[in-house]
This record gives sequence, structure tokens and C-alpha cells, in this order.
Amino acid sequence: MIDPLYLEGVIKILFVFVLISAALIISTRSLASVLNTYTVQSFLLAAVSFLLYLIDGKSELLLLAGLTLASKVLLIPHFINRIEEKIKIRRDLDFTYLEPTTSLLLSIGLILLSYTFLSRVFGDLALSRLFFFGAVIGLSLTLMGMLVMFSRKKVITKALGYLSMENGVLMLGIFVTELPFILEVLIVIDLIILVLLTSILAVGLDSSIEEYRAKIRKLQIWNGGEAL
Amino acid sequence: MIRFYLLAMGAFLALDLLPKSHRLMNALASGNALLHLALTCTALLTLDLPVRYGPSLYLDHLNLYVELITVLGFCAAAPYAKGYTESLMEEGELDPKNLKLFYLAFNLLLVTATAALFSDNLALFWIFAELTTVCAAVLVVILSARENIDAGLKYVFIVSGAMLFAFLGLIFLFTLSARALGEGTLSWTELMENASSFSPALLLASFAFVFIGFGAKAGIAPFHTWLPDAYARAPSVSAILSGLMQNLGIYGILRTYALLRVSDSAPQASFILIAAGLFSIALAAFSMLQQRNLKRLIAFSSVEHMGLLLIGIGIGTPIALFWALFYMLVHVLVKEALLFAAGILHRQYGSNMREDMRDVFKLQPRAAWTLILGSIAIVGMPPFPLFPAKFFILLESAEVSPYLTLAVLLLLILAAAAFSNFLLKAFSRVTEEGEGEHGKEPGYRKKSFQDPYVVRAGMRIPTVFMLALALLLGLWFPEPLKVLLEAIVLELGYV
Amino acid sequence: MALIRKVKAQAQGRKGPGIFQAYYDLRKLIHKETIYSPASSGIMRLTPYLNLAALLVCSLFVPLVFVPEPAGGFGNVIVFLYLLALERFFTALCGLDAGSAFGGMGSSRSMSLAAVIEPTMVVAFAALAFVLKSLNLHEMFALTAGSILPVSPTLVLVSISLFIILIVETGRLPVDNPATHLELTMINEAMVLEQSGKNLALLELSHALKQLLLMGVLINTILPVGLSTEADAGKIVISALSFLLKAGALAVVIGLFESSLAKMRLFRLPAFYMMAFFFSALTILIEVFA
Amino acid sequence: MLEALVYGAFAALFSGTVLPLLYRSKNARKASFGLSFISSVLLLGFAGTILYTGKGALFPAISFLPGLDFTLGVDRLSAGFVLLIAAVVPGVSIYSLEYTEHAKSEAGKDLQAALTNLFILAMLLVVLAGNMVVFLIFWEIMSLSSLLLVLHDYSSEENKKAGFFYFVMTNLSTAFLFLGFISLFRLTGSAELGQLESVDPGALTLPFLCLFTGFGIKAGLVPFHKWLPYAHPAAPSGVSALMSGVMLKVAVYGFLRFLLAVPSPELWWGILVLTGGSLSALFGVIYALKESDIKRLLAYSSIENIGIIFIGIGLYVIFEAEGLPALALMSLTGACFHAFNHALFKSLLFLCAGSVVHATGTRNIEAFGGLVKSMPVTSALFLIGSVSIAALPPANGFAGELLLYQAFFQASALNDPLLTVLLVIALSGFALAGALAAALFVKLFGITCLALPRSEESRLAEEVPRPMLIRAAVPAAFCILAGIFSKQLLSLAGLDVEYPDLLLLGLLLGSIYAALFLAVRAKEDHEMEKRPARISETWGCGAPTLAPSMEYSSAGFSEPLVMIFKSIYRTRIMHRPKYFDGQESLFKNGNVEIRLLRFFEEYLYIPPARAIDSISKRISRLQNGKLDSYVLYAFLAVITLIIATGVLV
Repeated sequence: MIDPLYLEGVIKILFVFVLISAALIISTRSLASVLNTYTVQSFLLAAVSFLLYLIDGKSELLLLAGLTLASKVLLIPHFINRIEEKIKIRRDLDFTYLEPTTSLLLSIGLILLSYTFLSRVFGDLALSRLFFFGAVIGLSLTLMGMLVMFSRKKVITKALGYLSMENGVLMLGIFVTELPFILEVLIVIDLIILVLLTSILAVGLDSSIEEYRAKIRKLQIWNGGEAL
Repeated sequence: MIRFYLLAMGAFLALDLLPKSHRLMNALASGNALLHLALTCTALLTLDLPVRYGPSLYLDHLNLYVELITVLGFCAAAPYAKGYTESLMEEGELDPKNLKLFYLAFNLLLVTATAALFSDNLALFWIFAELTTVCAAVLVVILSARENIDAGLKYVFIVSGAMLFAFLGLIFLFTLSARALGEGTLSWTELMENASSFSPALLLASFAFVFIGFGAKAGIAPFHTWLPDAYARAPSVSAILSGLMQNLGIYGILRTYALLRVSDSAPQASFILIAAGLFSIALAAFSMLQQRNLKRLIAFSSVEHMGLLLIGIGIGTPIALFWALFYMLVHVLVKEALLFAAGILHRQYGSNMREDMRDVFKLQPRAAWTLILGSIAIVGMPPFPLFPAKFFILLESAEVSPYLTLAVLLLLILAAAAFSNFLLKAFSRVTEEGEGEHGKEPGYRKKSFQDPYVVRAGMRIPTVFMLALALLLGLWFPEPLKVLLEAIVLELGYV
Repeated sequence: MALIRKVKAQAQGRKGPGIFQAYYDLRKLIHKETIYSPASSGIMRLTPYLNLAALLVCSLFVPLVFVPEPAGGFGNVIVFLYLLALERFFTALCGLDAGSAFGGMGSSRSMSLAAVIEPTMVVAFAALAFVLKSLNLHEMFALTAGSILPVSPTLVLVSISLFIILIVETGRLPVDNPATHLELTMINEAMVLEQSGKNLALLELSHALKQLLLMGVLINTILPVGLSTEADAGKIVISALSFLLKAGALAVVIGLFESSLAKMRLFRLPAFYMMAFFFSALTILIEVFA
Repeated sequence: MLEALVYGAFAALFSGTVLPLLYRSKNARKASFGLSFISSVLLLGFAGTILYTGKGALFPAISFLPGLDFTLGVDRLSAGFVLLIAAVVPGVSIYSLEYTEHAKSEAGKDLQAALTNLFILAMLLVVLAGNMVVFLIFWEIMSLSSLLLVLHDYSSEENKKAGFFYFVMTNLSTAFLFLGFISLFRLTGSAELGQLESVDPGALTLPFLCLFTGFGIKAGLVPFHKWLPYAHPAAPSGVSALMSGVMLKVAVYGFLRFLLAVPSPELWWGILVLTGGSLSALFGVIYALKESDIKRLLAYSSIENIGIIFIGIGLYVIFEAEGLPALALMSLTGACFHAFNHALFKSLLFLCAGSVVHATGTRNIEAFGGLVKSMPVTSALFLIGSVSIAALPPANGFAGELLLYQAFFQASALNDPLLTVLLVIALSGFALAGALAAALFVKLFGITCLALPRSEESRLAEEVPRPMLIRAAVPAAFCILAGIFSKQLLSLAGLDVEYPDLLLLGLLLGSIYAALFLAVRAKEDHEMEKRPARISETWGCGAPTLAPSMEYSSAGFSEPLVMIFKSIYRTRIMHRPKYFDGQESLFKNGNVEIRLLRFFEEYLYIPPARAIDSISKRISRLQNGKLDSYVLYAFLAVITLIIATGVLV
């Protein structure tokens, strides 16, 4: 059995990495690297939940770690890869409204904001430092994901932004309270569906109508299937 | 229980995959809608509400009422859809192969909406709401033309993005309940029972987040931006159906606000609601003035009405709530009539733009009059029932501040002016004899506008029916409805 | 008015027509034939009678020789004013009727001037009503009757404005020149230009009557001495005589006033009226503040 | 019994509304107008008895909305206005019978017939409304139906403008009424209009202001009058008669209804109303003088008369506040009576104008002339109308103003000097307006009917068909009668005010007139054999014949007054040069026009409209179709919401 304090230290380090990954998603230009960063982020998340499981042996956390690993580290990135191959985009160069540097500055602001906000809101909730910190990271991660959504042009990148938002939500979930596992599953399902949909649409958006019809015909079965 | 329902529906949908003929598919769709209608009515009549079945199925007056509204919308939309999609396919705008997908999504939307409404568990509600978003998006992109996809993307991104915040709100709620009860829960009923013991601060925060999510679903400014594009670019039917989903958002907000009423943070919450409502009304009213596109106009007007609904909820007096609920129903009726008529005009002229409309009274007199009467109704003029609803909501709003009332009134004038302006400009264009060929306008490249587009009965009847129903409600307020609404008001803990 | 002409003539160093010239004119006119213009219409025929009728009714309102008990709303100031308005209205109409440019011009001008003088008149009579605390000319003058001097100093002010009104209403210099037939200057004459024969006679008559009535009001206001209140033969004779005297005096005054002035430009007149307005307003102010 | 009459009227009007829509035929239209005629007769009986007995009635309430009943009630005031409606309607309905047939399309005709009935019904119900909500409902329906009638010829550009403008203005007024009624509702806690005794006057300020604005807009009070001169020419003549004859009065009714419910009105209310009234009286008539479009001119004169009515109301409030009930009653009576009379003669005039326009095909006064020969009956009726609107005794226009004058003249009874001075100023304004109105109608009648035709149309004009004559004869008769029997009418209505007997006056006038006429005629007769009355040309300074172009034109007629009031008629010189080249160096041609500066529009209506327009442009630019910006908005909203929550917590 490892010393929890030590683990907490590790977790804190992971937090920092999570933030860095978010910053990378905001700023890097190459789609592939964005995707990889996202994968790393999800992996970090999984790791965090695993460590938490080590601290207080709640089986949900372990399951969660597994789920995250399965869905976000393996399935979704793989799928998006395929999409990226379909549509020949490698880079997402142009930013709207915000240049990377400014958006990085802004994201620092976001972290501060979510800190103050949560500290006001959780005033009488007495979370431990670690957990509170986690919540803050989660919220700011969500906001940063949104920032990605509007500052990047390509739909794929937006989708990734959305995904990282969702990571943030999950993180908050982990740290604020232990959600029933079913919730996690649900949100992940939802996630997968949305990713599918958006990416299909993305494919459609940058391909002429005709071939798009062909594509969507391939995909429509999924669509119905997934939604069930 | 809800699982059984889902199973049944799953079977139904599987069935839906089989048929080949359009007629059969449509029959299935309308059958489904009617089935739901029947179920709802029987539930309303027979059960002594509220009741719970199993862990997660919860029936009370409120969700049955909302379900009733939604299903009404579907029942009207189903026959309309037939005629509309047919003409779409004639035009070659809709790929016949997508037809099945269309109906799949149609039924699926209904099912998910129902499931969302009746699930007692907030999380389930949330996920099903998400699924409705997905289905609606599929309906929007059904033409798989570029701008449809664009609209669909906006819809998905904005709404789901906001919905994530709603999920944050749920997490907060869960935490609260965990703190209060030791064992966390997300079931409406349990939350309602001991909402009083929650910490107001966190409750308010969760409300704010939930509000973001469902506000986006309901098309509250500034999350409304998906709405006009979806309305304007999607085929009318899809517009209608995605419009119906707005009530889902309102429903969520209503319930969450009901949670807050017992705690100390009610005033802040109602402040948020009223502010958002006023903002929506203002934004919508101002942007309506510039619209040359009929469907966009209608879209903005539903943003405006959502704003008014929010105010009605936010005031927090029983009367206001009562009329706000009534408002929900009537708004759906009138709005559908308007959209139906707009769809007919779109078939006629191949465009929603005001410039392309010409000789409306000669070509589509019925649609024209439906539009006129519908606009009269939608701007809240008697004898249509939006008028008393408006009056009483404003009456209660004077409680908050007369200036609020004045502001709303003036903004409503703008909206009314926008409608009248549009109709005047669109309908008064008459071609005298000997006026030259109008080859330029896109509307006439599609059809020579001398010959009227034959409106199928399936499209005409629902249009007239909705309007007639609205008018009837304006002239006579049925007693059962009154009882139902009062029951809802009581259930939500308004006294 | 004959007297006025006389006085003017005297003042201008001529030997004017005899006092009764006006009556000679009337007799002559009555014996002349009537000529209508083809352009004209029933208005042309209707007006003279109507005017005279209106003014005869008016004359019941103004006590010249004695004050009867007010009955049936007779003597109501407003009715009085509006009867005059009626007369003016129809005169203006028949000015337009013949379709000659003169008539049009005349009626246009007179209506405009009337419009401008109207507030003055009303306020002046309102002032009377204020001072004498009644709406009824008879009651008013029943109040003033008998006293040598005006019962209230403010009445002097009122009578100044009344005097101006008299000038304006009867179309005398400097507002209008009754003797002229030069289109630039004439107002009243222009309107009756197309009238002839008996109709003209009637119009002239009503014109003179109007003048008489206004003079009566003025006189009764400024020096009501000798005005008797009950219908008793002796008194009536006295007051009649006194009235004749006073009227004569007033006529002389008017004559002198006229001949001492040149005709004003049309658009300088409002200023002239403002004077009258000022006086009557002043009266009311004094009445109110005192 | 009485109720039966009213219900009969409702039934008639309602069936008159639906009939033409169900059976689209000429007979149906005929029937519907016949029905409205019948209803008006019924109403006459009803209102007459109520007025006479003075016993109000409250009809059984129908449960209508949760927490609100549908109640109708009637008392003396409303009965008076019902009488007003019933007096105007017969003329209009017979008139429209003919007039409607000139509409473009069949559907248009049916619609006109139906809407006219609906319009009347709505006005009737507004007057009878028992509580605020019912009032508002029918108020809106009234506005709506009149709007659709204004838009009967929707293809013409100016009608569209007029309709839009009217719609916006009427919505504005409704909005203010909403606010006013809502605040009243808050104060009293009930929708009834009657119960204000318990409320302290201070709290009534907001309702008063709102209602004054709202009703003022609807009644066309300066400076909210601008919609009248647009809407009236656009509507069919029968409808314009209804609008300016009755609808404006309905607004007056609403205002009175409120004022009478107030136990002790405040002084400054009265002053405000009085000022508004005087202003509209003056501006209305002054603008009318300049106008050469006959219907627009009439619209302006409606503004003037509304002004007079509001002067009366203002006087009422002032005297009431100063505790002089007798005078208050007198001025109130004056106001109501003038409203009644104005309804009569204005509808008469509008109908005459309608037939003149119908006969000549133009609305421009300058083109008329000499109609007295081509259409004698119409001109005679027109003359009656003009006489009574110029307030000449013994016609009815005079009767109402007489009361107001009396009230003014007795202002000395007030013990507040400044107030008296104010009244004197108002009085002079009132008098000026009256005289100007007289001038105006000398001009209108003289130019329209007298002298030589100024255009081919008016030379070829011929008398309109009989129905259109009968209809106008009805209000004409009412005008004379209401004037002559004014004292009797008032005493019948149970209002005993100091008032001269115009009947006597009229009789006297008539008899003297007859006497004179006979005398002269007799004299002429025994001269006849000697010299017949000769017909000869007008003296045209020796010109052989008199050309119409030599006649005095309407513009020329009002010239002196324009000169006198030139400070009010501001003119502006518009200079629009055109050039051959972009550098504007080679002057090609251009036009310079001097047009009347429309004061109120340019300083009161246009600026806010512009502002709103630019704002809305700016806002609708936000919806730029880019997903990024949409998400950005959402993002910002989220941030603000988070901050807000943080602050609120």
C-alpha cells in the first residue's frame, strides 16, 4: 500500500499536466498533435481516477478509469483518425477571434475565475484541498474547451474542443462527488454519438453533395443503431 | 417500466425499418404519434397523479401536460410531413433513400422526448434530452444540402455544448443531495422533498448551470443562435419538430426553478430568469424588424415568446405560472400553424424571401389568411388566447416593476410591427396585366408562378386545425384545462 | 353711418351728402332690379335674407333703448357673437359664389381677419362677462343701466377694445375702406360686389344694423346714462333720445378717427388687433387680481 | 326588455359579419348592411330609454377566463355613446351598400361588408364593456378591423404606409392602455373600472398618465395625431366616417370612464388635458387650412374637434378639482354633447366628401368647383355639414361649443387668479380655433361647390345614386334637429345646465327669414311685368367671359392666414441638382422644391424610428451565420452568468 500523501502529490502533478494538455489543444496548429494531446489528456484523466481508486478503494473509480481508457483513449481517437484521413486536412491554421497567445492568457483568467467562483459556491461544503483543486481544474478545463470551440475553424477541432470540455465535466464529477457509474456511462454514450454525428457532418461539410450522399448512406445505419 | 417502454419503442422502430412504401412509413409515424396521444390522454384521465412506476418513471400533471403539447404537435406534423416530403422529392431536393432515415428520426424524436419527460431521474432526463437534440439535428440535415449540414452542426454544437454545463449543474445537485441525505440522488421527487435543506449558494450555482443547458435547448438568447438557422434552412417539418423541443428546455428550467423556490436563493434565480427573458425579448424583437425571410421571422418570434415564458416563470406567482403554462400550449399551436403556412408558401415560391412572394392572395389564399390570422394571434391580439395570457403575465410582472412591464410592452410593439411590416410588404405585391416576365427572381425559376401549387389535404387540414384550435381556446377556456393547470401549479409548490 | 360719412366729408373739407342719404340709397336699390350671375347659385339668393334675419334676431339681444327681462336665453353673449359669425359666414360664401376673383379675395381676407379678431372679441366679451358677472347682455346692462359713469373703471379698457372691434367688424378704416372699389383695398365691398338691387339693399341694411348693434353695446358699456330698465313710455322716450345723442357722438368720433388714419396693410392688422386683445386681457387680469 | 334590444343588436351585427363571408354574394352584402341598419335602430331605442330613465343595467356575466368574467354593463355615459354610435351607423350602412360595390375584387367587397359590421360591433362592445379586460379585447378588435379596412386597397403604396403607421400608433396606444389598466388593477385588485374611491389620488398618477397618453394617441391628440391624416384618406369613405365619427369618440369615452371613476381628480391633470386639447384644436385647424386633399382636410378638422372635446374634459377636471360642480357638469356636458355632434356632422361631411370624390374621381380640392349645379342635393347636405361644423347657430355644432364658452365665461368664479388667466389664454385659443374652422369651411364649401368648375371632372360630375343621398340625409337631419332641440335633448338626458333655448332662436330666425323673403318676393312680383330679374355675367374687369382659372383657388384663399401663421408653417427648400459627371461640375438639371416642413414628423416621429432601425440593423448583424461567433456568444454568456451567480451568491 502506497502512502496516500505521496499519491496526492502525484495527482497534483497530473493536474498540471492536464492543464498543459488543455493549453496545447488551444494552441497547436497540427490536427494530429491536437488529437494526440487529447488522447494524452484522457489518459491522464484515467490515471487520476485510478490513483484516486488507490487512495480510497471505490470500485466505481476503477471502472471509470477503465471506461475512459477504452472510450476516450482508444475508440474515439481512432475514429477521428479515420475521419481525418477521409477529409484530407492535416492542419488547422486559422484562428478566429483569438490568437493562441491571447487565448492562453485568457485561459489563465478562466482558471482564476473558476477558482473564485467555486470557492464562493463551495464555501460551506468543506472539500479537501485536493478535491477542491480538482474541481477548479475541471471547471476551467470545460471553459477552455469552449474557448477552443470558438477559436478554431475546423469542425474536427471544434469536436475535440467539445471532447475536452467533456473531460473537464468528468473531472469535476470525479472530484466533487462520486457519481453513480451509470451516469458516466451515459455521458460517454452521448459523447460517442455526438462525435459520430459531428464528424459525419464534418465530412459532409467539406465534400460535394453527391459523394456525401454516398457516405451518409453508409453511415445512417450506425446513426439509428447508436441512438437506440 | 421506462425500460419496457423503450423496449416496445425499439421494437416499433425496428418495424419502422421494414416498409418500403412512403404511405406505410407515414402511417406508422402518425400511428405512433396517435398512440402516444392516446396514452397521454388515458394517463391524464385515469391515473390519480402523481404516480411513480419503478425507480425512474414518474408521471405527474406537469410532464403529462408538456407531453400532451408535444404529441399534439407531432400528430399535426405527421400528415403534413407526407405531403411536404413528397413535394420535396418531386423537386429532387430530398433523396428518396433518406426518407427512411427521416421517419426513423421522426419516431425516435418522439420516443426520446417522451422518455425524457417521464424520467424521474435528472440524469436520464438529461441524456434523453441530448438524444432529442441528435435526432432533431438529423432531421435538420435530412436534405444533406450544404447549408442544412451547417445549420445542423450549429444546432448540435451549441446545444450540446451548453448541455454539458447542465451536466455540471446536475453534478452540483447530486453533491447537494449527497450532503443532505448522505446518499446522493438525482430523482426529481426526492430532490423536491428536501430541497429546503440544501445550501442555497450551491443550489443557485447548479440552477445557473442547468439554466445554461436547458436555456440553449429552449432557444433563450444568447443561446438562441441555432434557432433561426435551423428554422430557415431545414425543411418546415424539421423546423416544427425541433421547435417542439424548446418546450423540453422550458420544462427543465421549470422543474429546477421549482427546486429553488423553497430555498433562500429564489429571488436571485428569478432575477436571472427575468433578466434572461427580457434580454431574449429585446434581442428577438430588434432582429425581427430586419427580417426579409419568413421562417427566420417566425424563429425569432419564438425566441421572443420563450423570453416571455421565462418572465412568466420568473415572476413566481401562481397566476403568472398558470398563464405561462397556458401560453406554452397556445404558442405551440399558433407557431405550428404559422410554420405550416410558411411551408406551403415555400413550396409555392421555392423561397422564404419576402421579395419572391407575389399575388399571394391569388395563388395561396388559404395559406395567406392563415399567416395573417396566425400573426395576429402570435402578436397577442384578441380573440386569440395569447392575449389574456399576455395580459395576466404582464399584470403579474407589474408586481416586480412597472418599468419591466412597460419595457416588455414596447418591445412587443416592435415584434408586432415587424410582423405587420413583413406581411404588408410580402402580400401586397400584385402583378398587373402586361407586367413582364419575372425570370430573375429565384422563386420563379423553379415554377412559373401563374399556376398555384396544389396543397395536399394532408398539409391543409393540420394547418387549419391548429389555428381553429387556438381560436377555440381564445373564445372558450375549457374547465378541465383549468383544473389541470391549477394542479400543476400546486405540484410545483406555488401557493 | 350716414353721419360718419358726413363728418368725414366735413373733416375733409367737402360738403358731404345729407344725413339721410343712406335711406335714399336703400330706396333706390329696392326699386332696382336684381341681377344674378350665371355662375352664382342659391347661396347668392339666400344670403341677404338670412343675414338680415340673423341681425334682426341679434337686435333682440342688445338693449338699445331699454332693458327687458332676460327670457328664453335671449341676450346670451355667445349666441350674439355667433349670430354675427353666421352673417359673416354667408357673406363670405356669396363672395365666393359668383366666382369672380374679387369676391374670392374679399371673402378670403374677411374670413382671415375675422379669424384673427375672433379671440379678441370673445375675450372682450368675456371681460364684460367677468366685470358684470353675467352671460346675458340684458342682465349686464341692467346692471350698468342708470349710472352716469361706467360702473367699473375696467369697463373703460373693455370699451377701448370694443371700439376697435366695432371698427373692424363694420369694415371701416384703417381696416377696410367702405368707400373704395379698388380691388387691392376692399374687403367687405368685394364680397357684395356681385349683389345688386334688393339683395344689395338688404345687405347694406344688415350691415348698418350690425354697426348700430355694436355701437349700442359699446355705448351701454361706456356711458349707460339714461338707459331705462323698465318698459315705461316716458323713460323709453328719454333713453331713446339719449341713445340717439350718444350714437351721434360716437359716430362723430368714429368719423374723426377714420379720417385721421390711413388704411393699414393687411398683414399689419393683426398687430392692431393685438392692441384690442391686450386691453381686454388686461381688463380680465385687473378684475381677477383686484 | 332593454337587454333584448341589445342582444338583438349584437345578433344582427354578428350575423352581418359572418353572412358575407359564408355566402359570398351581393345579396349577402346587402343583407349585412341591412342588419347593421336594424341594429342601429334597436340601439337607438335602447340608448334613448337608458338616457331618459337614467337607470343603468348590468348584463348577466358569462364566466370567461379563470379569475375573470365577461361582463357588460351600461349607464348614462355609455348609453350616450351608444346613442352616438347608433346615430352614425344608419347613414354609413346605407351609404356603404352602394359604395362597397366599387371595390376591386368580389372577395374585397365581402370582406369590407363583414369588417364594417365587425368594426361597429367591436366599438359597441368597447363602450358596453364591464371590465378592463373586456374593454381591451374589443378595443384591440376595433383597431384590428379598422386597420384591415384601411388596408382594403393593399396594393397602393401610400395605403401600405398609412396602414403600417396606423398599426404602430394604435399598438402604442394599446400598450399604454395595458400599462394604465394593469396599474389600476394592481391598485384596486379587481378588473372593474368603477372602484377607485379607496385609492389615494397620489397613486393614480401613473395610471392617469398612461391612460391619457393611450387614449390621446387613439383620439388623435396633438402631438400623437399624425396617423389620422394618413389613415382617413386611405379608408373607404364610409369607414372614415365611422373612424373619425365614432372610433375617436370611443377613445374619449374610455378616458371619461376613467376620469369619472376617480373620486377627486387633481388640478394639474385638468391643466394638462386642457393644454393638450387647446394645442390640438389650434394645430388641427391650422394644418387643415393648408391642406388641399379633401379627406385629409377633414381628418385634420377631426383633430381640431377632438381638441375641443378634450378642452371640455380639461375644464371639467379643473372645475371638479376646484370644487365647482355646476360648472364641471356644464363643461362635461359640453364635451359629451360636442362629441355627439361631431360624430354627426363629421360623418355627414365624410360621406359627402365620399360622394364628391366618387363623382369627380379626385381628392384634390383645387379640381372641384361648381358642384352645386351638377350635384345639388349633395352640396346642400354639404352646406348643412359645413354650417354645423363651423359652429353657427342654430345647427348642432354650435350647441356643444356654446356650453364650453359659457363654462369659460364663468371662470371668474375660480378663486385662483393664475388659473383664471390660464383659462383666458385657453379661451382665446379656443375662439381662434373656432373662427379658423369657420374660415376653413367657407373655403371648403366655397371652393368645392360654388362658382365655376375648375376641372373637366367636376364639370362632368353627376349626382350620386339615391342610396348615397339618403344616407347622408340621415345625419344631416340629425344635425339640424340636435341643434335646434339641444335644450330639450339635454333636459331629456336629465342634465339641467344653464342653456339658452335654441329652438326659440331657430324659430325666430326662420320666421323672420320667411317674412322678409315673402315681402321682397311680393314686391318683385308686382314689378315682374315691368322688369324680369336679369341674368348677366359676373363682372370680370371687362373681360368678356370669366374663365375658371381666374377664380380664387383654395391655396389663394388660405394665403392670408398662412401669412399670419407663417411661424407655424415652416417651409424648407429642397435642392436636388443632377450632374453629368461624378465631379458634379457639369450641371445637368435639377429640381428645387419648397415644401411644408412637417414639424411633428420630422422632430417627433422620424428620429426614434431611425434610432430603432439602426439598432435593429446592428443587432441583426450579430446573427452572422458563423458558428464560431455563435459559440463565442454562448461562451460570453456563460462567463457572465458565472460571474453573476458568483456575485449573487
